[in-house]
Amino acid sequence: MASTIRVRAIANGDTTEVQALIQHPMDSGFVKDAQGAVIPAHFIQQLTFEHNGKAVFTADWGPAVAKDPYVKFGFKGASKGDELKVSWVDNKGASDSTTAKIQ
Amino acid sequence: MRRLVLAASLLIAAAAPAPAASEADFKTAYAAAEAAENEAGSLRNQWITTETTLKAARKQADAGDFDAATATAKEAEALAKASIFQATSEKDRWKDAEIH
Amino acid sequence: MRFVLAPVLAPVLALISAALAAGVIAQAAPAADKPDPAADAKAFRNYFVTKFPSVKLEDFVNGPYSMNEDMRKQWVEKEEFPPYDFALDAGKEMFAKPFKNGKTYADCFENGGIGVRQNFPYFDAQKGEVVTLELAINRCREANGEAPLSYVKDDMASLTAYMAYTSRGKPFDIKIPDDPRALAAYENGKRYFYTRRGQLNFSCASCHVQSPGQRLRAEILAPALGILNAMPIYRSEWAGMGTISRRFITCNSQTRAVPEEAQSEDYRDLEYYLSYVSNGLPISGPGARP
Amino acid sequence: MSFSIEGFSATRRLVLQGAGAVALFGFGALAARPALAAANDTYPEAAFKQKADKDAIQALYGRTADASDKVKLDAPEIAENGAVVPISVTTTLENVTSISFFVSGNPNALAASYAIPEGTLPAVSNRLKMQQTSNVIAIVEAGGKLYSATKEVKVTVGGCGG
Repeated sequence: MASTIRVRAIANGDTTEVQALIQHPMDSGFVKDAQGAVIPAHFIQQLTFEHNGKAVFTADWGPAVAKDPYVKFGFKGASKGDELKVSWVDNKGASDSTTAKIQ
Repeated sequence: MRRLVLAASLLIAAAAPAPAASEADFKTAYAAAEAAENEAGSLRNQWITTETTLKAARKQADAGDFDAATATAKEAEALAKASIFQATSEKDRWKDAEIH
Repeated sequence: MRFVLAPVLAPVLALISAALAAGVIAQAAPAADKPDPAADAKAFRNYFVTKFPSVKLEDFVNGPYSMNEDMRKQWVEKEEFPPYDFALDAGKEMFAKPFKNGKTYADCFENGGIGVRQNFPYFDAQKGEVVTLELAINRCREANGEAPLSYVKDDMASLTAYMAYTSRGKPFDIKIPDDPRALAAYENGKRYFYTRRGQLNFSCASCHVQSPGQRLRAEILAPALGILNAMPIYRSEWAGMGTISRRFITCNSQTRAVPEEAQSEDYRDLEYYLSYVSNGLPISGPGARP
Repeated sequence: MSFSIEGFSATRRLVLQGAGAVALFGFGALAARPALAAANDTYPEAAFKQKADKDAIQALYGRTADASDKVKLDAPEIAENGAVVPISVTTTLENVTSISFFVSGNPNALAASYAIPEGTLPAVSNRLKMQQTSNVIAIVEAGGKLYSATKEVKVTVGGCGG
């Protein structure tokens, strides 16, 4: 199965700009389906980016993060060709991870 | 303008009579509403509101409230007729709105 | 009780009638005997270009984002990593995957289906009907022994997203052959576009010709010129992808008109009309919309 | 009778009202408490459960924030759709350790909180959900202190746009 994670990490001098898009319903638990039943909350709680085994960015998310969440940040100290590991875990215990090459 | 159309619907609905209605009254009213809605369907111009009002009438009848069901069916008929009227009057009038 | 209703109804209908008459835009010229699509398209484009002199012609395909700075900024941010990205990849994969008989979508389309979105819909002289991209996709599937896809979202939206993507920048090139049936289909699409329907008594044109750029609650109405170029779209309102059929159905529902079936004759003719009058404007799909 | 003239988004509003009612259940109903991934901090469950922004900030940081013009919050005047509101923050403050986003009008105010270790730039963009028109608050934690920026974002959904 295709990864749920899209990452774009581009090194520009000393700074690497990272954008990620993750496929996830991010159900808030406040919305009802067509039959009027509440769709249970289902959302990513934690998202981590690691470079050389060090966490460079950690997100704690609640259900108010939009569906198919997106995040953008930047960090220093990486160079082209380095690997960036991205992983998430949701409130139901599901998880996914991927490794992207910094471009 | 759509306010007027809506107001018109309300007027019609308000005209529905109050005295106790029987199941037969409901059936007559419902059949008339359904016939009008089918006619609107043949003109491909049904309104969602008519559909939901018809459904509401059936529900009231199922609950044995024929007063309400009859009134609602009449309201549905009026809505269906308004949609028929809309389709008929738009038959050529749309050309007036065209960009030239 | 019906006798009570009749006298009440008459004045009410007269009221509606007056209301309808009052709302008519009086820029009418007498209708030509024979439809003249080329003249229509010219007038159509001219109307929007004159109404929005600061909008570049090719920018109309960006719908509400061509009309409002604040909206545009949100869109540009979204496009950095667009929400249709997943559908696009899924569509690419689906497009390449052979059917059970070994054939692929590429076998059904000119140029292997790459860069052809701008030619749809077209008039099929043999069948005497308008063929949209969605219809062609399902006919391709059926000809190869596969079940048709839903016309409104999911797989169909992913496939058309991919096919639109390979056609980005190519101008709409819709042809109306000099065939009375093609002209009739075009004319029917135009009729559908300008005809008021639903309890709210709106036509497509009420919103997308007379009021583009204006806010209807939070949303900025898109101009009809180029309105299909970005299809299919990821719509935040849907929290997902949708096809042209889905958008038509939603528009109808919003005016409280009972929608037609996806890919009904009216809808296909409407798409034919709207695409034709946007000839020359580039395909920009898939798109992201509120 | 439902002949609301404001009809366009009546249904939608009803749905939202329903959603508000459901909010009473809070997240107590959440079935599984996940084993957190190998992250270097724990998930601030309690802060995410708070309803009001003040309480959420208190639960997350244990203190209050001061407004600062060094925190630049970028959010639209009017959200094109409350389901996806692009919001970002940047700051010229030094020694930033975390950045958090709160939406005052949501059932639970805390939306997202980001740890900013040394070497990571103090700037984040993300997309949040907003249930209604309200303030969005960005908090930057720097040098052990809290700095905030607030902006109102209007949210109205519905209509025949698009």
